[in-house]
Amino acid sequence: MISLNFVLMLAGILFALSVAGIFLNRKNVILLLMCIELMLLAVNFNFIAFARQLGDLGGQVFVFFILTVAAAESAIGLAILVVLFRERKSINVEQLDTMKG
Amino acid sequence: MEAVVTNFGMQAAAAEIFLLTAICVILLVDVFLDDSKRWVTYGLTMLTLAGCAFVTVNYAVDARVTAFDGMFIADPMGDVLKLFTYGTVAVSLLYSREYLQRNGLFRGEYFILALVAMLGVMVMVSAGSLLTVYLGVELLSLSLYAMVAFDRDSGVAAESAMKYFVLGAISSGALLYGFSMLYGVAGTLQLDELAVGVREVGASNIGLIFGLAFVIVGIAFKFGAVPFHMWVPDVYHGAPTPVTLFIGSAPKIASFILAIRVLAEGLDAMVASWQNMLIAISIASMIIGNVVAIAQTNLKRMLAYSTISHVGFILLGILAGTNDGYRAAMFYTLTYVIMAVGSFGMILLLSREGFEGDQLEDFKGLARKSPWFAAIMMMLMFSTAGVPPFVGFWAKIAVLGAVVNVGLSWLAAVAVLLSVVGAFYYLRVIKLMYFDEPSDTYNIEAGGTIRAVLSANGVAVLALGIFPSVLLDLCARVLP
Amino acid sequence: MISQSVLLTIVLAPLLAAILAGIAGKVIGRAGAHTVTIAGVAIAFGLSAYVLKLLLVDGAPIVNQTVYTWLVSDGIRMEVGFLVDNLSAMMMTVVTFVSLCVHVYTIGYMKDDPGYQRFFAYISLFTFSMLMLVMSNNFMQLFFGWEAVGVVSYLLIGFWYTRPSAIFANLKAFLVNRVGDFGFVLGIAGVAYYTGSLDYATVFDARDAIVANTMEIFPGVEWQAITVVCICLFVGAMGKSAQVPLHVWLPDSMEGPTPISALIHAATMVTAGIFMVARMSPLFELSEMALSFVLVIGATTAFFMGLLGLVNNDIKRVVAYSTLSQLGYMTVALGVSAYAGALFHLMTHAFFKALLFLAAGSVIIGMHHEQDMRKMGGLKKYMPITYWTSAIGTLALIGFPGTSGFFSKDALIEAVHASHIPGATYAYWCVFLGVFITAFYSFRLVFMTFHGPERFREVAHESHGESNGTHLTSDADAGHEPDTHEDHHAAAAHGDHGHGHGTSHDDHAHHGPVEPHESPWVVTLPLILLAIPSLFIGAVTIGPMLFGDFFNGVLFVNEEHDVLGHIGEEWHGPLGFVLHAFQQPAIYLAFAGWAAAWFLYIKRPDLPAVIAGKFSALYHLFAKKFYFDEIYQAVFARGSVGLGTALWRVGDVALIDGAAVNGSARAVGWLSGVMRRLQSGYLYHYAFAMIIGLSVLLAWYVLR
Amino acid sequence: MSTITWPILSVLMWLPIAGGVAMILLGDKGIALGRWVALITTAATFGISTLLWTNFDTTTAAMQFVEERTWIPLFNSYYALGVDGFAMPLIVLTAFITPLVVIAGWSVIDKRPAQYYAAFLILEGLMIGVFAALDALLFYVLWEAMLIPMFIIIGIWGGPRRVYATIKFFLYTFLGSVLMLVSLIYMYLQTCDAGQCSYAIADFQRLPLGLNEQLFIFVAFLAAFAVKVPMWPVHTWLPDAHVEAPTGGSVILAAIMLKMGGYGFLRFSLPITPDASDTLDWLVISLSLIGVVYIGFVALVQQDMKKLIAYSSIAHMGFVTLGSFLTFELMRVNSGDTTGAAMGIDGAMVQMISHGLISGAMFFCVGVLYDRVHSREISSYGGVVNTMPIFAAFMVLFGMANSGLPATSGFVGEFLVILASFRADFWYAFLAGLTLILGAAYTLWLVKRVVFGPVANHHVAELTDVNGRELLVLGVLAVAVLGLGLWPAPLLDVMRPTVENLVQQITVSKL
Amino acid sequence: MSITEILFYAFSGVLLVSAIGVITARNPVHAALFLVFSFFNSAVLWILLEAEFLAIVLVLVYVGAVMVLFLFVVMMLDIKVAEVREGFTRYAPLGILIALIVVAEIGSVVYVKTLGQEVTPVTQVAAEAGYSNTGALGELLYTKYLYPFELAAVILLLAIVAAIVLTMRRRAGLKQQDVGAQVSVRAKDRIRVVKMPPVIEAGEKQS
Repeated sequence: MISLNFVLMLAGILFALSVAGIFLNRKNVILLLMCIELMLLAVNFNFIAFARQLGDLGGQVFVFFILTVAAAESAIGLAILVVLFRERKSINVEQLDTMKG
Repeated sequence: MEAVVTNFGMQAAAAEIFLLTAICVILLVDVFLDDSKRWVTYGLTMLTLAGCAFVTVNYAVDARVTAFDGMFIADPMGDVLKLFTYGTVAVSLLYSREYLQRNGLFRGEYFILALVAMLGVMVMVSAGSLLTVYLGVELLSLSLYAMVAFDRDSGVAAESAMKYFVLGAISSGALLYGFSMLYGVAGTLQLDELAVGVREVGASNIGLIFGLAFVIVGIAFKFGAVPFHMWVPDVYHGAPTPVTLFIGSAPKIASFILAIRVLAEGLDAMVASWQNMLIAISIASMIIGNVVAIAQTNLKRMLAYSTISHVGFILLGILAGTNDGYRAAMFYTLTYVIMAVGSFGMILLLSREGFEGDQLEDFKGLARKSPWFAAIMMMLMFSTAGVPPFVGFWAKIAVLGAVVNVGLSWLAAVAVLLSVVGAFYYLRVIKLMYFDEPSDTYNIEAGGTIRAVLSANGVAVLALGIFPSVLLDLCARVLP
Repeated sequence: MISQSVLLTIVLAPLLAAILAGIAGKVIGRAGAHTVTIAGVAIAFGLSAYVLKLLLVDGAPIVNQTVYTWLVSDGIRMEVGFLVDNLSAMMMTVVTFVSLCVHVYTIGYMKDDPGYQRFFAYISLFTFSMLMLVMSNNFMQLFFGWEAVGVVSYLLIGFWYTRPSAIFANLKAFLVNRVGDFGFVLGIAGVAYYTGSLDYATVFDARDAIVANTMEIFPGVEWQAITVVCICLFVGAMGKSAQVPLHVWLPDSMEGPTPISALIHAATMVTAGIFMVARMSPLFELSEMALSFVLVIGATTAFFMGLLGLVNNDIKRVVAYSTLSQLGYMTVALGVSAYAGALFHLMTHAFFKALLFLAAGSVIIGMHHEQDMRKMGGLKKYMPITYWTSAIGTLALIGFPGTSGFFSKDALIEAVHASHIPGATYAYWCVFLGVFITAFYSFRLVFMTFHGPERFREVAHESHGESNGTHLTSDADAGHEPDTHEDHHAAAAHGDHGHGHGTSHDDHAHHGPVEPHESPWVVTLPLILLAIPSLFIGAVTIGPMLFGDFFNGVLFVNEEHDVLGHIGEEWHGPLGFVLHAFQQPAIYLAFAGWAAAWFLYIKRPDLPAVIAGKFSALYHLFAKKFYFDEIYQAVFARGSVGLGTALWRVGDVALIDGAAVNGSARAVGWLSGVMRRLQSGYLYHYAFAMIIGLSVLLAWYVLR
Repeated sequence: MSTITWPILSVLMWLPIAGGVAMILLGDKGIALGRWVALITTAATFGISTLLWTNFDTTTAAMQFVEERTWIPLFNSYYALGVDGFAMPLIVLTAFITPLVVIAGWSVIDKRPAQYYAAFLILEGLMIGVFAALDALLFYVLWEAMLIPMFIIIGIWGGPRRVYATIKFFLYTFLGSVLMLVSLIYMYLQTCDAGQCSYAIADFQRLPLGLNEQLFIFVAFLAAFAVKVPMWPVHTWLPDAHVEAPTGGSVILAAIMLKMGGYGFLRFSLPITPDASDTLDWLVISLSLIGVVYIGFVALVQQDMKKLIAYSSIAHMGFVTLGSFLTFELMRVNSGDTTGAAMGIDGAMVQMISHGLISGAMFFCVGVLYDRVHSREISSYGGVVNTMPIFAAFMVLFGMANSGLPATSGFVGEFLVILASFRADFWYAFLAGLTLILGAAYTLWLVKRVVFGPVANHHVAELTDVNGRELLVLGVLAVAVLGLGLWPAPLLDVMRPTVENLVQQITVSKL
Repeated sequence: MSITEILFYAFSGVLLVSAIGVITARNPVHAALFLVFSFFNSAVLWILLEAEFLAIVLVLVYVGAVMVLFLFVVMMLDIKVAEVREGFTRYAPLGILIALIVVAEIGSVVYVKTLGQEVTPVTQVAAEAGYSNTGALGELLYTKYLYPFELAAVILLLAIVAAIVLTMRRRAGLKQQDVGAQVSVRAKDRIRVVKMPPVIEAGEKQS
């Protein structure tokens, strides 16, 4: 039997990894988007594990919606990325600093 | 397994359904319009808002009604907030029209995005389940991301959109993570069942508190509270002014309802936990917001920090954890929205071809050029600073009362002291308008609509300040 | 019966005249101004005399009545009212009489002054104030009159407001007086505290309540409340009556026109302190300590201030120091509980000192506003009336037997001699030696002014800058450099003489040789009028006032302090008193002083310079007036300004405003600058902040 | 009882505000008419305010002319107005001073005159409202709202450092009063616990409060009122604000706004927190005495006329706070006997009214000079009497009044307070009495340097004496100053029941 | 330890490794591929967790659509790979620290302070025969979750609108085909016959 705690831990590590990824990545915005996908994946793990734990499909439904939204989100994110690239000819995170203070 | 459709109760969601239909219609109509006929879209949007208001009023409920198997809640508070949202969106679009036309942003999609964002707000207002909360949040957020980047020729807009997007996604992730924990521990997504579940499990359950912390991060981010506020200045600054205006107004209502629905309704048993968390966040927000605003030279950016500090105040009301507090926070939110709409409206009023009007310097000597609008801006600034007899004061006193009532007088004291720090930069705006000489000779070019609406907006700040009961009683009635 | 309307008329007639002359001065013109004010004062004098007559001859009852209630606070009723008994009636008469003389005199003295109407308004106002003071039946009104005379004095000293020395002097006078008033107010507050009233009658009835109390002003030291109250009250008297160490304003007050020197700074206002202490005799009698204090202060003033008259060359200042000294005499009398003696001397002094001042003024007119005695001499033949009247005044002042001054002063010395309260011996020697000094400087004045060579013809321009009235003779000047501070304002005063005089400016602007002349009748008439009482009033009134029942029921003297009663046992009428005086040493001292003055200033005019050279340290001490002005200037004036500057610059500007107020503003600004840097613009910093925030929330709330 | 059946206080409060709004609508183009509107409005206000005095019932401490309307039901806050012996004289004073300010600015203000008058008129209404408010929330709203017109007045029509001064003024006073808001809210909630939620000041006064609560509330009030009065060491906004404000602004500031602090002590601090006042009276008294002495010395060395008068205001207001807080020390020293307490409070009140007249007059005097020479430096003047004799007479008169000369109003309050403080402690009276010397020193030294002496420069030589308008203002003030000095009894009579009632109130412990 | 568990741990390990790969990859393309790999692993794990439908959706929708979109954008945007990793190592310790802190916090909640839940599931969802995860989800989606389902549709619509409005540009000077115009064109609109007299220049002859 797969223990709930193990799945939660797995999701937790995934979450931590995505967080670290967001912080570590200082060059490429697109990698940030990927880290966000990773984060959502971690959340999905949680939901699925809990759904199984509770014997309730609500969690799985939620994951279904997360996947849907994540897809839409990626689309918009990438669209913004494209706009940004057109304007700046770069998607370097370190160059996104024209506004500060 | 047979599906039994029991409780759809669609008429509770009549406004949402109407709006969605209207969005589709506008989307279709807009495709067949060329640029010179774009006012049709604009007009339809306004009609839609009016229609929404009509439908909402028509289907207004006296007490809490659930629909869609508990996914949807209609209650008087929701109705009021929705009506307010329509009004806010309408006013902000009225303010924005000239700017949008001037800058080539007057396109159908702008209105579609705005309406979808509004739909998001409405969904959140009526959310009965963590799932609908989430979908509402995303509807709103995704629209806003797109709106921020709407001016495709602006590098700063794209940059701020990117920041907003990435940070927003992280916060959504955190929110979801929190939801997943709540779901896992309490075993349900329904907010009303969640409240019951939390009581069964016990409010001190570590899993719940763990999830709560993530939820708080998500809520704080949507509010723009410290330390999850970093997007606020950059987005306010970088976005086209109409979008800033939009972000600065209606979504605040959404943030408020998010906190109310999730914390006050779903997690009411855990008030002790989230109260502590919110106290820290609230104080930090008031400090950062008020202090850093002083150093700003860009009015949009300054107002962004001002927003952060006001969020601290709204959170004060929420963290009180009493109906008094929620009512105060609601009142605060609504008044803040009125003031924010007016303040950003002033920037739009000043803007003209090739001139954004968002630098503080641009307000120099306004009292000479236009005594009336300088007076309006002065009232808005004093109101925002919380000086009586303007409505901002009553917002402040309401939340302070709520906080003192739960034995947190020290917090109230801290809050008022910080509000004095904040008064400084509002005064600076007034100083620029009244005590300095104009640096150019341009006059205000804005058209009659914006002048009229903005005047009404300013007068409302004063009128509501003298007769605050109008709004206070409304809040009291829907949040007894 | 004395009706209230009479009393009100006495008070209000000068006031209305003053208002009329002051506000409508332009309209009614010069003649109108002096007419109306003289009329006002004349009415006051006439009615005062009438009142005095009613009291003395017709035996009218003492009046103690309220005019109106000023205010009622916390049960204490403060009223404006009149207490007219023999004492106040005597004072009223003296004041209005001298005032009337001065009014008339002023017509001549101020003839050419552009501020003519203003001057009359002031002196009429002064008369009103002084009447309010003496007629008061309560402390509040007393203080009102007290301050009002101070203000008029202020206005009059600074009458020639363009002269820097004058406006310096009037400020100084007011401030020094205020120091006294400060004590006075504390005294009144004490009275109100212990008796719950400010009404004389009630207070005196309740005086036992004060005696019963002690107060601890400094921790651990219990003082008798009555002593504290009396000393506080007396501090007020010290200010007004120019007792050491609050005497410094009086010589400077000579910057004012001479008529007011006569009226205010000799005859009336300065005696207010004496009057007040006498009025308070029921209180003072209860504290021997306070009386000793009064005695010592008075004695010191009497002797040491007289010394200063020896070396001064300004005719008015010599008289001023003489006034100081005489005030000291009166104070000494108060100190030995010879209140009647003090009042008696007050009265006689009022006449002869007013006379001396007016005579000096007459000389000044005759000398075309020259005040330096070194530039006078031999005026006797030019100004006979002035000479003879001032000779009478001088004789009265030194106590020449038979003159009014003789009676008052001799009685006073006797009284001191008879007293046994602590300090009496010191006081006796002071007043005793003071007789010699008085005689010496008085005749020095007479000789330098009216006798000897006519020095005004030889005056040269170079002495201009040094003719500041602080040197014994002009020869002595060569030996030492002029003192810069004192010279500064005195010289400036001198140089500015002409300004205030407007039209007469050209007459004497160059201080060239002048031709003295006798003054007009408006000037000499008052001299004569004053000379009469100076000669005779003492002999007439000594009986009832000192040894009779004139002051019965007004003054209170404890049995063991009753020195006058002691002397009165040997009283055999004025003649007997004169004869008795020749058995006493004092009178011989007076003659010795006269003789010494004659020797030094008529016989051997070269000697003073030699003596000054021999005793140069002492001479300087006198010339510098014991350095009081310098010390006060350094300690109080500069000290206050220094303290004020320090408090302002350091306290307000640097600490409160700089550090606390602007400092916190700056701190917030700095913080703002620092914190805005957190908003670095970098996405990963933003994300980092969020993550940190999340971690902290988790750590704080989850892991604890 | 009062015979007036119409809402006189509302009229007094709203008439000037309506006038102010009318001025704004008239604008600078209609200023010729506008000036008369302003004058007539303020004069009418004063006229009506005298009805308050004549119809005032001097036998009761109860509120009179009471009006009450529901305002904010949610907070149980009422639009409640009423006056007692404290408020009424201050309202009359306010109504008295404002027309003079209008007259004084008649032809002097050429920059945006309509707004200038509007600001003053609105300010007047608000100030009257503050004194008349019976509801703490209404009081607070008006109290804060008052800052706005004053902020504008100093900021627009002020001197060269006006921006610094006005922002300092605003933030200082704002900072002081926000804590008061918290304590008002706190007390409101306490009344809720007691059964009936209320913001009525009277209910606050009846509220039983523990010592610690009282201490916190007291400190919060102290912060608000001490800044306003102002007391050392939170006084530094005042010199700056005064120096930079236009003449009218200085006058209103000194004459009326400062009184709000003193009024606040009497209306709030003492009756609401008697035990805390008892515990902390040493603080207030020490600060007052420091204020009197310290500020006296500081005033001595000022080079700027307005600054000097501003500092003198601080010193004089020290008497107000001293007099107000003597009660407790008196009770302690005289073992429960409160004799003298009423006198201290009487003195404080009289001092407020009198200082309103005198400092107003002094600032008018400076304004008269400033309008001609455009300098406030003492050193720019000298020998003004030579060219402006009538003015000089007034200046000397007011200078004397400022230094507390008997027969002027300046004497009455100081005298009463000194008398009362002697009962408490010799040294209180001693230090307070020093003002006799210091007050005279700085005022008369100012007079000496400005008014007397030879003509100092060509500016002074070219001065012209006061015109009819200025003469009117100064004359009216002089009459008031002398009148109050010669016969203060009516004023004392008006407030006696109120004072006695207050003493009774504060001597009963709430614990 | 059952086969399920072994499989689970194995795939979990691989998942973590590939996740680490995502955040450390030098090349965005590699990162994307690592992400795809993570998704595949996740799908397997989800099947083990009895969420078959979601596992399939993950592969189909995510890997099939979203990740392709990612790759597409990565390719399109032409990013220099070299600079991507600059500064990475500098911040690595901090990043690892953060990650460890978060992991520690999560771990402490999950393991040290147990969640207060039974470690084993209460009920087995797939207990009955004929149970279809897809079917069950479907039923829920169209009944109970109808409202969210509609909202999800709106979100997708929104994404379409937003993506189009942001990226579709009509550039100035962009030449577009107008079919109608092409069809309706006539010869005389295109060709004009001009008669020109011959001109012979002098220089030409000589050469």
